[in-house]
Amino acid sequence: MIRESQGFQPFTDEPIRLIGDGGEWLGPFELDLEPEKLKGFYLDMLAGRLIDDRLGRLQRQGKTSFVAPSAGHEAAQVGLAHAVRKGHDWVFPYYRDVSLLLALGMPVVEFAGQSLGTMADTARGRQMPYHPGSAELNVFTVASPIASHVPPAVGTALAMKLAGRSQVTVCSFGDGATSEGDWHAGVNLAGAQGAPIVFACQNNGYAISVDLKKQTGSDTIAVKAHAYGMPGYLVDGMDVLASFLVAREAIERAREGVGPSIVEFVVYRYGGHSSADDDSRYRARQEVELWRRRDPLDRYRRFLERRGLWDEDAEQRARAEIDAQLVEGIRQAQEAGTVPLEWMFEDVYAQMPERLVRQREELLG
Amino acid sequence: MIRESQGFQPFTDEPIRLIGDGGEWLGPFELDLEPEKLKGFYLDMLAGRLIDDRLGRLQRQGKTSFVAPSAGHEAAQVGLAHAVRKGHDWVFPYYRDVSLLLALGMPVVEFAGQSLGTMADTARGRQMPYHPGSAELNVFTVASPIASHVPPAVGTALAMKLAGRSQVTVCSFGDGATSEGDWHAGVNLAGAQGAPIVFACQNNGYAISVDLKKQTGSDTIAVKAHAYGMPGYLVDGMDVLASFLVAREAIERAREGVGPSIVEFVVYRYGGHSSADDDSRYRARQEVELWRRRDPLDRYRRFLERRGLWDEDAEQRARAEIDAQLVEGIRQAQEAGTVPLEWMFEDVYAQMPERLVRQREELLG
Amino acid sequence: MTSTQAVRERQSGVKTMAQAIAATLDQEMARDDRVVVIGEDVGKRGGVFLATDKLFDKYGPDRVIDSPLSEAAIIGAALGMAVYGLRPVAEIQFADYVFPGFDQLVSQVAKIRYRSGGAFTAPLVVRMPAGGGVRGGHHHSQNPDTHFVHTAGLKVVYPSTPSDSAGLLRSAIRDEDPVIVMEPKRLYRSVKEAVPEGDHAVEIGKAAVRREGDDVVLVSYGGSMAETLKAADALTEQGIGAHVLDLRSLQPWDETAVLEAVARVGRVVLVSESPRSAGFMAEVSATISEEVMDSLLAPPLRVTGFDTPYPYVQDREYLPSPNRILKAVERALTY
Amino acid sequence: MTSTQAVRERQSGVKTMAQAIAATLDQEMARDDRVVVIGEDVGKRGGVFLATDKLFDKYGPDRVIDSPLSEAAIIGAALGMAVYGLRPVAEIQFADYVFPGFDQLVSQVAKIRYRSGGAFTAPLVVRMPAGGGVRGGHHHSQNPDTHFVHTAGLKVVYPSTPSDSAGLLRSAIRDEDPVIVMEPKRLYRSVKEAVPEGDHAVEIGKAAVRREGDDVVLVSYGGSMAETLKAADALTEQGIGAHVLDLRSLQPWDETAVLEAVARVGRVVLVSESPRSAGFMAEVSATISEEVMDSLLAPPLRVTGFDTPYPYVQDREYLPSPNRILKAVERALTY
Ligand SMILES: Cc1ncc(C[n+]2csc(CCOP(=O)(O)OP(=O)(O)O)c2C)c(N)n1
Ligand SMILES: Cc1ncc(C[n+]2csc(CCOP(=O)(O)OP(=O)(O)O)c2C)c(N)n1
Ligand SMILES: [Mg+2]
Ligand SMILES: [Mg+2]
Repeated sequence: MIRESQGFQPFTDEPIRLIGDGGEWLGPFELDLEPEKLKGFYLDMLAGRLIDDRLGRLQRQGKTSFVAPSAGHEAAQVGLAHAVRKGHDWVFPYYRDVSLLLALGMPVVEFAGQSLGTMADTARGRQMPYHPGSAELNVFTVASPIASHVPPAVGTALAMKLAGRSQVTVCSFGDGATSEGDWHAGVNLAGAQGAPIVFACQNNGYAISVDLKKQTGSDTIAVKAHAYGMPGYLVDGMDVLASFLVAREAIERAREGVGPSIVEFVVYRYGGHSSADDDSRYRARQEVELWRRRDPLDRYRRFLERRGLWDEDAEQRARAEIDAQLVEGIRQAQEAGTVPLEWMFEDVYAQMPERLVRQREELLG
Repeated sequence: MIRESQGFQPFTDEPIRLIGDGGEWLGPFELDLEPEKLKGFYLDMLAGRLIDDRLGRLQRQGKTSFVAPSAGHEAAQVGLAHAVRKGHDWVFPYYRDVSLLLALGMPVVEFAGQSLGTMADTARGRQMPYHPGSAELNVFTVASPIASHVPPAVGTALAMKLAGRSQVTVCSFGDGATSEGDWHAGVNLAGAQGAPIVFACQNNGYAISVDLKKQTGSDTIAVKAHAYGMPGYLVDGMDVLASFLVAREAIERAREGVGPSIVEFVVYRYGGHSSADDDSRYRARQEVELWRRRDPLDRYRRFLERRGLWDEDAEQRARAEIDAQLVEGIRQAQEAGTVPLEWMFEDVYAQMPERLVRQREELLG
Repeated sequence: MTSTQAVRERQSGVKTMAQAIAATLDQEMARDDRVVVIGEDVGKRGGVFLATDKLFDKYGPDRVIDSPLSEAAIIGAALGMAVYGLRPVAEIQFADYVFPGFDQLVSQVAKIRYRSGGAFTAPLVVRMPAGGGVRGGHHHSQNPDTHFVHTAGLKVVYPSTPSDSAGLLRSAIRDEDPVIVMEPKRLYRSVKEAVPEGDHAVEIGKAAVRREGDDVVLVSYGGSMAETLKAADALTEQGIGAHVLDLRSLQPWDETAVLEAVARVGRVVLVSESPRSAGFMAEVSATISEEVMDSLLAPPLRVTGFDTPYPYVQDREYLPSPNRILKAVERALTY
Repeated sequence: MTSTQAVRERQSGVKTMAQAIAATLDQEMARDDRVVVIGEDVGKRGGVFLATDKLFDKYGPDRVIDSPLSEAAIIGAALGMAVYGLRPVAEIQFADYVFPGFDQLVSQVAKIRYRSGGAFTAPLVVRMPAGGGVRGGHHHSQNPDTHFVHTAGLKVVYPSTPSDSAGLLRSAIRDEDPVIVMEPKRLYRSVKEAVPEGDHAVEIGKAAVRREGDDVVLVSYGGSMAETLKAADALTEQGIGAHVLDLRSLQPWDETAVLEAVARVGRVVLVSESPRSAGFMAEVSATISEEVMDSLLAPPLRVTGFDTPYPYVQDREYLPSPNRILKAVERALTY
């Protein structure tokens, strides 16, 4: 299946997997990564897992209106984040990408500020929670309409061809997104133009309640790459090393001008679709439990432990440290103060038109 | 490649072909069709070829506003028409399907009436030429927006599953259509639901001036079927027998409940995209000439001649007879009279709303 | 609520709007097996607002179709089913998400009767929760009603009460033309009332008089009816009589009811949470001028959503508030 | 035309609208290498109306991008390029085909500045031939301007002359916000005029006075300007002075010019080929009532396209004709 790093096969029947259940290395090649890097993956996954808890609490207290948990998706998101050249490449995330965004370097205070809609939100309180963006990090601001970010993502990749700065765009979405017309329109354009982009699908088997069988007739998302003349990689998205290495290969392939590709990360979401969902209506508890056994953090912790890079002590310290950072970031976000009412009328256009000046007057005057 | 009738392989590298350049039978099985049926294919192709000439003349005389020639596409369209159970199955054509529609049994006077917008148009003069439909034949009225008929076609197929009358829907479109989001949305729904439908693509290598390489990254349209978990058949669409037999197999497969499929007919359009096009801007004359050598009528005529079913005499008679029918149908359509002005306001709703009554008054009163 | 109270309410037909919708769908599906439901999560999940609750268990996957995540597929497939002879009721999860299916609505659904000369028709319903006030930000709060009203071939209704939701939905399902049913999501669960049982239908195109009065006419619909009625009640306390019309249907809308009231009273305030610019209330205003200008004692005044994308933090402030309505009334009265 | 005449016209800058557009694109692409063109058949074919003629040869396939057949891809990719820092000019082959890309416009293009708090912006142009009178039936004749005007975040211009087409396109390309440029396709080749060379730009939001007069104000734009001017000329012959405004921009539109003229003259007829119901002219009418009702001697009257899908056989009769405009003027004058 796998020849070597830089030689993963597309369209495999089984997801590419590099860490076994017991944490053993399965790769047919030597892993060539620094211990700090290896530990970094774990720390980033832990941050993703813990921030959901923290924001979930705020949501239940009525302090924020919505949470889209990424528990179960952390390995895919963190692997992907580490494969990106941060601040150089562009990333088009979707609402479930909190682990991705933190791992890309988005400060907690910014993410939390966006969710809380306080002055700590660089987007000025304009959107519901879990919809951040960052001009600094080249992270396109999340939009709710599923797959609507796919054609714009391809647009940045076309622009990169002109700019010639060896950049790549990564576009992230769920399995359900692949049914939208906009998804197809974007991926097809990328294929026709050979745009430097990687389409990263977190396939958690559900779009809210709709399972993959009702979503599409194909067995995998990766196989859809055939339709666009590009490779489609199928990866165990609960294996952070497989996620990272395959994503890196796909991204570097795009950077070298070889062309775009689809990477499917097979994952599972442990929680409901969002804080508004009741998943007991459509899936059995046993199914959730089964997937939890493949937990990306547990498995990867075993991997680190086998290599002597981790132990219970490190775990306790890391958790405490990360949680403290989260608490502090959230505190800063909460204390940043309220977004003023009149901001409602700004940023519709570069210059506020007369009509909006009058409407502002109507409300405030 | 081909096992037997009822056993064509999807995803072949080369188009399925059953008639050689010299008219020789290439199939690995015995052809089991009546001579009358075999001649019928030819007559239908001839009608398609000749009506374009006749309507083209009217267009140049300013009597109709638009023609979308099907010369080069006749074998695919006629093969497809004969594979359909006429008036039982549903057909969703596109504007280039004149040969398909005549072969399905649409009277010339109706087709010409639609193009001329006279009282002979069963649709009451509502659309530009080459946009007919027929409730009687279960032929959905053509709409200009490319691929917008694909989701509705799938809707009829879903309804058929409920109705249980062993019907099938055939949805016809060009290569360019496959890039639209609506195309994807429709085909994906069919795949997910196992709807009894066949997606029939006439791939003539161009969408107006845009060639297939700029249209999509895939080498064929058939291969896109992978994305939907259905078979994709690649057929020589200038070979009427291959077109008929593969289409029939795909349709019967759907009828039996096995599932939907894509059939790609490789064709070429000899003329411009439409009467409004100047194709010399984007393709070389030599290319057109090269494709003309594979002419579906010439090749099939040689096939019939080899079997002693056709000769120059038959040819002359058939041409004269068909042309006389066309001339007569067109004459009837022309003489049917003008559509009244006030019909502009009808058929917007089942009952004309007050507002439209007043607007009619405004114009006529 | 205690469970005895819940049982009593269910028996007497007291329902929230979401319950009234689910019950009407159930009744229509039981009555006519051509009625089918299609949309995202309408199956086991019962819809994210439970407007299709329990239908899947009762009618199965062929009549309650969980579609892939594509509004074009949902609306387009509904059209095909309607053309074939069924009576599909499509659900768009949020009105904001109708846009990927907008081409299907505008190019296919709205025009099929016209372009086929009546050979094919589209007796279908597209339901969609719409409007703000739920802290959903601009992609869970929009009110695209004007786009539909401006599209010849579509009918549009926008109820504001559980009973009207049931009655208009029933009329929509039985209508021969495509009907967009907009549902004010912020009222889905906040109001309960007794919903008439049986064949209760509300005629499309007929407004309801919610308050009688001679000093000013208030015209509104959908979610903004709540604020409009609050404003009317505040006016009553000041001794000002507001004649309040709930349009209920936007295409066709009840010109007669509006023009008669305005001709009689001479002052009118038009309330809608859709963005102002070229929004539906501009049509009502223009029609009033054209038809009864001479009776006007003040110009028709609009209180609407603002010409911004729907905000998040200012979720409530975007909406026409009783206060903004009262200011407009004052302007109309003192003009 | 003789070839010497053709040469003379080219030298003097006399151009059809289509030529003026192609020339402006050429000049802007030469001036600023961030300007790129994307659309169906814009490459070798030069666009089906030749509005991108010769650009492909001059600027190559990376700056003149023949897209696949998908308006969502075109508009969405243009947005991505704009966000990245380019200045894309997208072409939609016919305005009727904007709908498959409508979600990209409404959900992404119009809102990116707002939802990102200004972090990302969309300085892009979407050009589209629009309107009827070309015997194209309802999918080659529609005028979806109102949908754009109603979408906060978009600007909309709709020129009626070759010079304005050039000048507004140039302003649109240089604007920091997304601008929809609607082009009246029935005038693409029918009118020629000298188009100013160089940096000729027309300010977005400013109307042009096409005729001066004191008896009635005629407000129109785009394709209907031709019929409006014919009506005005017929009125002149009858000794009636029409003040004719060509709006040129619909979002923002020149309220000042309209309100001043209407306040002065007291009678106004609004001419647009868009469907009447909740169409753009309803907004103009409502604004006139709100702002200058006391100056009105007659209600603002609308002459518009009808509330039907665009017909085929009655291609010309659908459009506001000089005759229909004159009837409305008469009603306004004798009110
Ligand atoms: C265009 C559009 N339609 C519907 C929705 C409502 N919706 C929000 S999330 C979601 C499911 C998405 O599933 P998937 O893409 O698999 O991502 P996941 O949530 O599973 O990570 C739906 C239907 C939406 N946001 N946008
Ligand atoms: C949605 C939409 N966009 C653009 C057009 C304009 N247009 C008409 S035909 C055509 C090309 C279609 O090509 P293809 O699908 O390959 O069919 P062919 O004409 O080659 O048979 C285009 C772009 C359209 N009709 N609809
Ligand atoms: Mg999912
Ligand atoms: Mg083609």
